[in-house]
Amino acid sequence: MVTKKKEPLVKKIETLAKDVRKTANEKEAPQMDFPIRALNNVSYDSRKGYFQIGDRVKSRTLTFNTVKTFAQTLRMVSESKKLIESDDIASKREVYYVSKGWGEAKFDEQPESDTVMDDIEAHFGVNREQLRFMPEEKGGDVMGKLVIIDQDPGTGRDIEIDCMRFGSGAYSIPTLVEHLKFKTSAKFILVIETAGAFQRLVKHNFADTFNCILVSMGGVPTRACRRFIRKLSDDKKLPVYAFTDGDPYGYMNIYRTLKVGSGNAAHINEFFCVPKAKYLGVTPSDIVRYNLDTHKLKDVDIKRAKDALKNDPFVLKHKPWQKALKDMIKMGVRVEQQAFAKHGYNFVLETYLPEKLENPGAFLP
Amino acid sequence: MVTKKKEPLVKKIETLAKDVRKTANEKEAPQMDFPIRALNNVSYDSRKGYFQIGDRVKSRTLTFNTVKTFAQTLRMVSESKKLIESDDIASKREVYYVSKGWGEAKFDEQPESDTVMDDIEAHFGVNREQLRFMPEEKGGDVMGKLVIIDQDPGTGRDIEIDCMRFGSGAYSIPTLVEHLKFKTSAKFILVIETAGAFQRLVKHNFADTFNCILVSMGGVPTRACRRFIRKLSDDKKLPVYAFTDGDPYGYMNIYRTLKVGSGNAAHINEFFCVPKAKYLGVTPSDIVRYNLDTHKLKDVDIKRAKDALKNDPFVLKHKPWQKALKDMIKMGVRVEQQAFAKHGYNFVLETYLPEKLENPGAFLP
Amino acid sequence: MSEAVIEKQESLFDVSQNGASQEPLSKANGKLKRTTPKNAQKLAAGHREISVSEFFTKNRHLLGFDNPRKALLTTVKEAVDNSLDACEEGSIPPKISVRIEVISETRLKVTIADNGPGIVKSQIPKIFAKLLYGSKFHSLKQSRGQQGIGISAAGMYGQLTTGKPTIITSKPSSRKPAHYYELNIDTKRNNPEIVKEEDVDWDFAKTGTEVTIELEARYQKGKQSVDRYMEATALANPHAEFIYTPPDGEEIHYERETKELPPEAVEIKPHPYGVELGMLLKMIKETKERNLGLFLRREFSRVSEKVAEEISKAAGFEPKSRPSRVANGGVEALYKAINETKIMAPPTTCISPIGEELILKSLTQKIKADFTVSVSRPPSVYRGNPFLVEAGIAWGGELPQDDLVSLYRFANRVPLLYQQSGCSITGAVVGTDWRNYGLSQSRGALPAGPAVVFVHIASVWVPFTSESKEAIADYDEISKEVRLALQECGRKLSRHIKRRKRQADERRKRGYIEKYLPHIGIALQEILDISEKEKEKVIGNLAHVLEESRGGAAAVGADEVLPLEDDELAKEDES
Amino acid sequence: MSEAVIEKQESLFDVSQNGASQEPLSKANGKLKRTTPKNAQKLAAGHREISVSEFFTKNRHLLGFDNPRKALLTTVKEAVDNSLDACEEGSIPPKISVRIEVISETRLKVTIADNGPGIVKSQIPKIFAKLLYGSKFHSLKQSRGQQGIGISAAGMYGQLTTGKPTIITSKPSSRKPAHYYELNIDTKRNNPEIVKEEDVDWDFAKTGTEVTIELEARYQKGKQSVDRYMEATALANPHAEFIYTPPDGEEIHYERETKELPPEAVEIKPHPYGVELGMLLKMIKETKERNLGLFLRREFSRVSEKVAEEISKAAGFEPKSRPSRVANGGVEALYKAINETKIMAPPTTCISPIGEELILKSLTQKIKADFTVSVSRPPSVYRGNPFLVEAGIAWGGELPQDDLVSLYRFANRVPLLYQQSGCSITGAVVGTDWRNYGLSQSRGALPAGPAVVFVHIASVWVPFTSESKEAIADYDEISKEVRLALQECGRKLSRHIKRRKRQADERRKRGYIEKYLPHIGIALQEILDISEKEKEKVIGNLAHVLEESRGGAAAVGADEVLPLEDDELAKEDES
Repeated sequence: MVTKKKEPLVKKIETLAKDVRKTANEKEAPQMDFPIRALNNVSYDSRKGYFQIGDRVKSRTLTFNTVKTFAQTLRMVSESKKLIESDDIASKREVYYVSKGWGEAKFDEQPESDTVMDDIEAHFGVNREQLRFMPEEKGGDVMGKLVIIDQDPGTGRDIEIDCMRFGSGAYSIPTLVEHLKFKTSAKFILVIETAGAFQRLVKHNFADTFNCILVSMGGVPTRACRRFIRKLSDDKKLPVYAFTDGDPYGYMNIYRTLKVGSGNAAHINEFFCVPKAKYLGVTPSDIVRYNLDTHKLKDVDIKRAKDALKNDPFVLKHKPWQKALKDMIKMGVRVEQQAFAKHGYNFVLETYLPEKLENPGAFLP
Repeated sequence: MVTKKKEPLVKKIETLAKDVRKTANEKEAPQMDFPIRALNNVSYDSRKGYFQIGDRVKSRTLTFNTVKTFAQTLRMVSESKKLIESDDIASKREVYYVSKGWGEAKFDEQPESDTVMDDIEAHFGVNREQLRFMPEEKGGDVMGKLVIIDQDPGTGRDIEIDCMRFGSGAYSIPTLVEHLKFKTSAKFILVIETAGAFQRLVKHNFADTFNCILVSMGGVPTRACRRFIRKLSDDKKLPVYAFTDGDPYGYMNIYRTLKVGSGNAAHINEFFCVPKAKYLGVTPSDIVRYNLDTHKLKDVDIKRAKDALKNDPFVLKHKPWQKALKDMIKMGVRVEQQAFAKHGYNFVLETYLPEKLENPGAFLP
Repeated sequence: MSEAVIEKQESLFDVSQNGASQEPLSKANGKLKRTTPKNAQKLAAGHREISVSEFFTKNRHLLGFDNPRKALLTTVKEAVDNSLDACEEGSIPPKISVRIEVISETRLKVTIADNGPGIVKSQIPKIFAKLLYGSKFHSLKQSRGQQGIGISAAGMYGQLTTGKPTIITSKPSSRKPAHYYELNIDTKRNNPEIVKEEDVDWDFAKTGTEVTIELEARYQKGKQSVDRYMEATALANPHAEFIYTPPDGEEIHYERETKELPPEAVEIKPHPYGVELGMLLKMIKETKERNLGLFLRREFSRVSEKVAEEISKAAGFEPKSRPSRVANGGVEALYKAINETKIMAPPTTCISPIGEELILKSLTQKIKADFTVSVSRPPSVYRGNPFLVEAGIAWGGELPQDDLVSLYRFANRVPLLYQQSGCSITGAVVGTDWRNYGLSQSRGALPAGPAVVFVHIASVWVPFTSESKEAIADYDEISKEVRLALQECGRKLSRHIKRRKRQADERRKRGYIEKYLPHIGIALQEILDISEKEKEKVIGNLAHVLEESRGGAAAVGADEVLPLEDDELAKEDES
Repeated sequence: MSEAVIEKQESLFDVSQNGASQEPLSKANGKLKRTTPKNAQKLAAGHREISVSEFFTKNRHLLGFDNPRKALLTTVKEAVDNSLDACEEGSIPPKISVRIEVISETRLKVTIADNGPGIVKSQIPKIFAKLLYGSKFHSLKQSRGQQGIGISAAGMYGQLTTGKPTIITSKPSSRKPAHYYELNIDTKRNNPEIVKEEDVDWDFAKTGTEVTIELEARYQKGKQSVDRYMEATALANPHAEFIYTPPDGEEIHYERETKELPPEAVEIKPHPYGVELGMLLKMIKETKERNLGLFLRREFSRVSEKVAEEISKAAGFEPKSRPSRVANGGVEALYKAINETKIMAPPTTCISPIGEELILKSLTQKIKADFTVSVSRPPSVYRGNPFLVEAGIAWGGELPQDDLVSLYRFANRVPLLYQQSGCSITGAVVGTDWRNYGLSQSRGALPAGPAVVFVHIASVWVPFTSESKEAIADYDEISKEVRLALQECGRKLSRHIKRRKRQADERRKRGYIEKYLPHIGIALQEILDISEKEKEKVIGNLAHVLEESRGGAAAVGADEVLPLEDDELAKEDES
C-alpha cells in the first residue's frame, strides 16, 4: 500500500478530534453540528439545479443520551481516516461488521451505522465515497462513443477502456468513479431506465448511428451511476437525455432523483445529481401521439403524482411537469418503454427516438 | 439486416405449422405436446449434473378451452421465426406488447405470455434465447484474466475485450452470450454473490494475484449469467468456485440454482447450469473456524433449509450438503460474506480465500 | 344509553308507590351513619310480596323493550303474533293492518287491526292489561306466542312512557257492535284499570280486534326494522294478507298466496326422553293415575303397555307399583330406566309446516327473482322434541349481483331479526359449500350472489340461545336438517345456474371460433407463406373440428396451466 | 347447547302440569288437520292466569341460569349477596363461608353460611321458596340485592335439575337452637312446600344462616369463575371475611381489613328529574296529599316550598290545587314544568362508598404488588340519580409484566364478571391515555403492564346495559367520573413509575460512562496518536462533564434520530 500525502479530509478529521479533546480538557461538553436532512430544510433553485440543504443545523452535545452515538461517530471517523491513509475502501455492510469489534459500542443493526455515516457525510460536507465508504451496489452499464481512463489496480498505470468495443456486452460502472477520466466524440448521453431497452439499442448499434453514449440505470439510478453521468457530462459538456417508463415512478423516483437528487440526501446532492438532464420520454402526450398501449394507474401511482404536485419543490418550480403529472392523473394510465414494440420491435429506435431527438428543445425540464 | 441460411429451429417451427395444417385438413383436432414442468417430473443425476426433465408429457389438443392459447402459441412461434430470420431479438416484455396487435388473441398480463413462451421452449427443447426472446435483466459483472471475443454490432467484425483492462470497472454480461468466444490463462473462475465483495477483490487486484476470473452474480444468477459461466468453464475447462453468504438462500437459491438449475426450468437446465461448480463458502464450519459474527436464522431460512432437506433432489443426493444444512439449523445462525471485515477489511482476500483455495478438494459439492 | 334511562326511571317509579319505611324528609338529607342494627325480627318485618307487573316495570328489557327502536318492533311483533294466532284459531284467513304514526320526535302511535274472531267483552281487560294471562302458556304444540305477557307488556311500556292508555276495539260478533276499551295496568296489583268503555261501530272486518298503543319509540329502516319484519312475516305466512303503513306514508300491501289455512298443530304429551329428573319427581308425586304403568302411558306420548312394563321393570318396579312408592326414593332409578329404554319418536302432528308449494309461491310473488326453489323436510326429533325444517332460495332477477345473499330466518313462522351471527341457521348456511351450487363464497362467510335464502324451523319447542329468542341453538340434529334442506335447494339451484351457464358458455364458445381461429390462420400463413385461400380453408376445417368437439370440450382442456408443485423451486428461475 | 337443553326440558315440565285441553291419546297421534274453528267464546275459555314461578321455570335464563357454568356462579352470587346484605343490616361484620362439593360429573353441591342475624322461623319458607318475595325491591338506596327472586330461583333450579330440596339452617338467636328446613317450591302456585323441618345445633356462628343447594352445574376456572368472583368480592368488601372451599379442595381464606362496617346507605325519595310522564300521572292519581304543593314536597326529594310553588305556577296551577284537578289533564304541563325548573341535586346519603383507605388496604393485602394507589371521588348525579366512583391500581411485584392489566369492575360492591368489552368502565379505561402514566397501551385496548385496575361505581340505581347486569351503560356523567378517578390514580402511579424509572436510568447512565467513553478515547487516540495517559485524562474529563450534566440530560438529547419528513423523497437514496 502506498501512503500518500495527507489529504484535506484527514486534516478535517484530525481537527474534529482535536476539538473534542480540547473541549473535554476544558471540562466542557464537546459538541458536533449536523445540517438537518429533511424536506423542510431543503430548497430547489433551478439555476443551481439540485436540491440544496438549508441552514438549519442540529447540534449533538455529549450527554448520557448521546454518548453512545458520539463514541460510534468518532470511531467511524477514525475508521475513515485509516481507510484514506491506506487507500482502501469499505462497503457500508463491512463498516457495520467492523463495529462488531467495538464491544458495547457496536451497532446492532445496519440502519444505525448508515445513519451515523450519513451524519458524518453531512458534518464534513463530503460524500460517503470520499470517506471511503462505498455502497453494496454498483452503478449501471455504459456503452457508446466513450473512452474511459482508469488505473490498473495492479500497476497503478492508466488504462483506456473503449466503450465501443464491447460487442453485445457493456462497461459496468464501478462504485467509485471520482478518479475516472474520459475521452469522447459523442454529442449526447442517453440515459435509459430498463436494461431491456438498453440492450435493444446496443444490439442495433444506436450509439454509433446517433453518435452518443448509452447508460442503463436499471431502475432508480445509484449514487455511483448519477455521479458517473454527472462527471462525464460536466467534463465533456455533454447534454443528458433521460428515457424512462411513462409513470410517476419513472418521472419522480427515477428522473427527478437523477436530475436534482433527493430530499434525504440533500447534503450531498451537489455531487450526486445531473442538473443538466432533460426528459425525453415517455411523456403523457406520447401516449396519444404514438397510440400506445397503457396500464391503469395504480393507487400508489396516483398518490405519488399527487404528493409530487403538492410537496415536491422540483415539480413546484416547473410548470411543464405539473402539466404532465396532471395530464397523467386525468388520463388515468401509465405507459412503459416497451409499449412501442406494438408497432414493431425497432419502432423505438427507428422512429420514436429519432423523431424525439430532432427537437430536444421540446423535452421536459 | 443480413439474412442467413435457414436455421434448424426455423425448420422445426415450419414442421409444427405444417403438422397443424395437415391435421386440420384431415378434419382432426391438431395437438401439441409439452413435457410437464413440475418437480415430480424432475430428476437429478449427479453424473449429468443438472435437474433433468422426465418423460411425462402433457398434450394440448385444440378445443374450445385451448383455442385461445393455441392461437397465441402459434402466433408467438411465428414471431420467433421472424426474429430469427431478421437476426433480431425481443424482450419478454416486448413480446407481450407485440401481442397487443393480435386483437382478441392478445395477452392480458405478461405472466400469460411468459407461460406460453415457457411452453414453446419446452416443446422445441430449446431455450428462450434461441427463440430470440431475451429477459429484461442482464447478467452480472466480470473481470480478470479473460479476453472475450464478440462481434461489433455495426460491422459484424470480431472484437476482443480484455477483462483485465477495466480499472475499477467491469465487463457487464449481455443478455445473449451464445456467440461469445474466450481466451484465457486463468486457473479458475470465482463466482461471488455480492457486488460489494466483488468490488473489494477488484480493487485489490485479486484476479491478477490468483490468476483467475471474477464473476459477480448480484443475488440469484440470471440465466445469462449462468449460461456465461457455463460456456466459459466448458470452453476453457476451468473449475468454478462459488462464494456466497452462508445462509439457506445463498446455498439453495443461489448456489444450487447456479449448479443444477431449478425445478421450474428443468426443460432448459441442460444449458443453464454449471454442474462443475463447487462451493467454497461461507460454510457453517467457517463460522466456527473464523469466529464470525452471525445473525439469527429467520423462520423463512429455517423453512427453506428444512424443505430442501426433505424435497430437494440435489440435497438428497449430497450428504455433505445435508450435513451443512443440519449444522446450520442446529447452530441457528447465518453469516454474511462481509462478516470477515471484523478481522480487517482485507482479511477475506489476504487470509480467508487463500486458505480456502489451497484445498479445493474440501469444497462442498 | 336509552336502555339505561328506562331502568332508572322505573326504579323511581316503583319507589313512589311504596308506603313502607318512609322516613321523615329531614332524615333523608342527613349525614351517612349506621342506623340501629336490625335483628331477624326487624328484618322479617320488611319482607313482602312483589307483583309480577312491578317486577317487569323495573325490568322491562327482559321483555324486549331495551331501547326505543326495539320497543317499536316488539310492540308490533306482539300484536301481529296475537292477531295471526287468533285468526288461525278462528279458522279465518288472516287480514292484518299495521299502521305506525308519528306523534312527536320520540313518540309513535301503533295500531294493529285483524279480522280474527274477536274477544268476548269480559276477557278484553285481562288479555290486554294483566301480565301472565294467556291461553298458550301450557300447551305443547307449535305456536308463535309468548307467555301471556307480550301485548300487556307493550301496553304497560306505552302507559309508562307516555301516560296514555292502551285502546282496544274488538268485535266478536258480526251482528253486534264492537266493544271499545281504554285500559291501564295497575302495576302494583297486576290488574287492569278500565279508563273508558263503550260500544262503537267498527268496520275493518266482520269480526276482529284492533289495538292502539302510544309509546316512546324510534322508527328506523334496516335489517332489524319493522319494515323488514313485515316483509319477512308476509313471506312466512302466505295464507295471510298484510296492509302495512309505515310512518313515512306509502301503504304497502302484501297479498295472500292462498285462502287455505295451515294445518292446525295438534297438542301432544311430553316425550319421556325430554323430562328432567326434578320434573319427573314432581309429575309422579302429583299424578292422579293409580299405578306406574298407567302414569307412564297416560302422561307421556309413545309409551305403550309394553314399553311401560319395560321401563317399570328396569327401574326395579312393577307396572302395578303405586306412584307414591316410586316417588319415595325410586325416581332416580325410573329416570335412568326411561333413558335406557328404546322408545318410539314422538308424534309430529304437533308441528305445522308452511309447505314446499307455498314457500315457492311466496318467494316467487314477493321477491323479484328469476328462479325459485323450496324444500320441506320430513319431521325429525331432537331430545324428544319433534321439529321440521323448510328452506327456499330465490335467485337472479333484480337481486344485487355481488352482495352476500340475504338470509331470512324463521322459527314457527316468526322472523328472527337479531343475532344472525350467533344462530345455528346461519352456521348451517355458512357451513354449506355453496361453490358446489354455483354461488361464490369466502371461507366462513355467507355465500355471495343474487339470492335470498329462506330457512324456517317449526317445532313444539324451538331451542333459542337466549331469552331474546332471536337465535337458534346449535343442536346437531337441527343443523343437520337445515344443511340437508339447503343442499337440496342448492342442488336444484345449481342445475338452474348450470343450465344458464351452459347457455352462456355456448354463446361464448361460438365466439371463440370468430375470435381465435383467424389468428391460427395468420400464424400458419406467416410461417408457411400459404395463400389467402388455403388459410381460409384451414380455418374452416378447424371450425368444423371445434364444432364437432363441443360436447367433450370441458373434460379435455381442464389442465390448462402447468402445475408448479414446489414453490421454492419454482421461484428461482424468474429472469 | 346446554342453555337450550334447559329450555326444552322446562317446556315439557310445564305441560305435564296442565290439566287443560288434554285430548285422548289416539288423537295426538293422528294426521294433521284443522279442528273446528274457535269463536271468541271458545277462545276465551282457554285463557287463565300463569304463576310467576311457572313463568320463570320456563324462562330460567332470564335469571342467570343459562348454562351449567353460569348457574353455579349465579347460585353462589345470590347467596353471598344475601349474606352480605343480611350481616350489614344486622350490623355484624360479615364472615361468610362458601363451599362447593362435587356430587357427580354434572352435579355440584353449594353451601353458603353466614354470621348474619338469622331469619325468624316463619319467614324462612317464603324467603327461600317463593319468587318475588323480598325486602329490598321497593327501597331507593344502594343495595346489592336483586328483587326477591335470586335465592329462590337458585333453589328452584336445583330442584328442577336434581330433584333435591333446598336445605336451610338459620339461627336467629344465640340462645336457642337453629331452625332446619328442607324446602321445595310448588311452582304451580309459587308457594313453599316444606319437605322437612326440625330444630338442630349449628355452630358456624352465634347467629346466622346456611343454605345448601344441589344443582346441575360445572365448575371451571377463569375470568368468569367462582374463584374470580370470590377474589373480587373480597377485594370490594374489605369489612368481610370469606372462607372459600372450591371443589378441588384447598381452602382459601380472605381476611377482613377492618372490623368497621361501611356507613349504611340511607333511603331517599325520588328526584323530580328522574320521573317518567306515566309514573308522574300514576303518582298524582294515587297520592294521599291534599294539594299539589305538598305532593311535590313530600313525595320527591329536594322540592322546597319555594320550588314547589315555582313548579306549580309554571304548570299553570297553584300549590294549593287539588291533585285530582292536576291529574285530570294537567300532568303533561306539570311534567314539563318540573324539567324546566331548577332543582337542587338529590342527597347523596343514599350511597355508601368503600373509601380510599380501605381500597388501598384491600389491594395491598390481597394483590401481590409493589405499589398501590386509590381514589374515591365525591358523589355526582346522572339523571337525578346520585352515584360515586372509586378506583384503585396495584402495580408491579409479582404481577405479569407484559400482559394487559387485569380490570376488576364493581357495581355497588358486586363484581361484574361478564361483558367486559361492552361496559362503559372498560370504555373509560381504554379511553384514558395510560402512556402518560408510564404504562404501554395499544390504540383501543386496555393498557399493558404489571397492574390491577379496580373500579367501583356505587349508586342508588346503576344503569346496566342489559338484564344480565354485567355491564354499565355509557352515561357521559359516569364515564367522566370514572375517567377522572383513573386519571387521579394514573398521576399517582406515574409519579411512582417515574421514580422507579429514574433510579433505573441513573444506574443505566452510570454504566454508559464505562461502556462508551473508552471508545471515544480509542478514537481520539487513533486519530491524534496521543499517549495512553493523555487518553485516560480525556476520558476522565468527559466522565466529569457527563456526571455534571446528569440533571439536564433528558431534555438535551431528545431529538437523536434525524427526522425524515417526506417518505417519498426519503426513500430514493438508498444505495
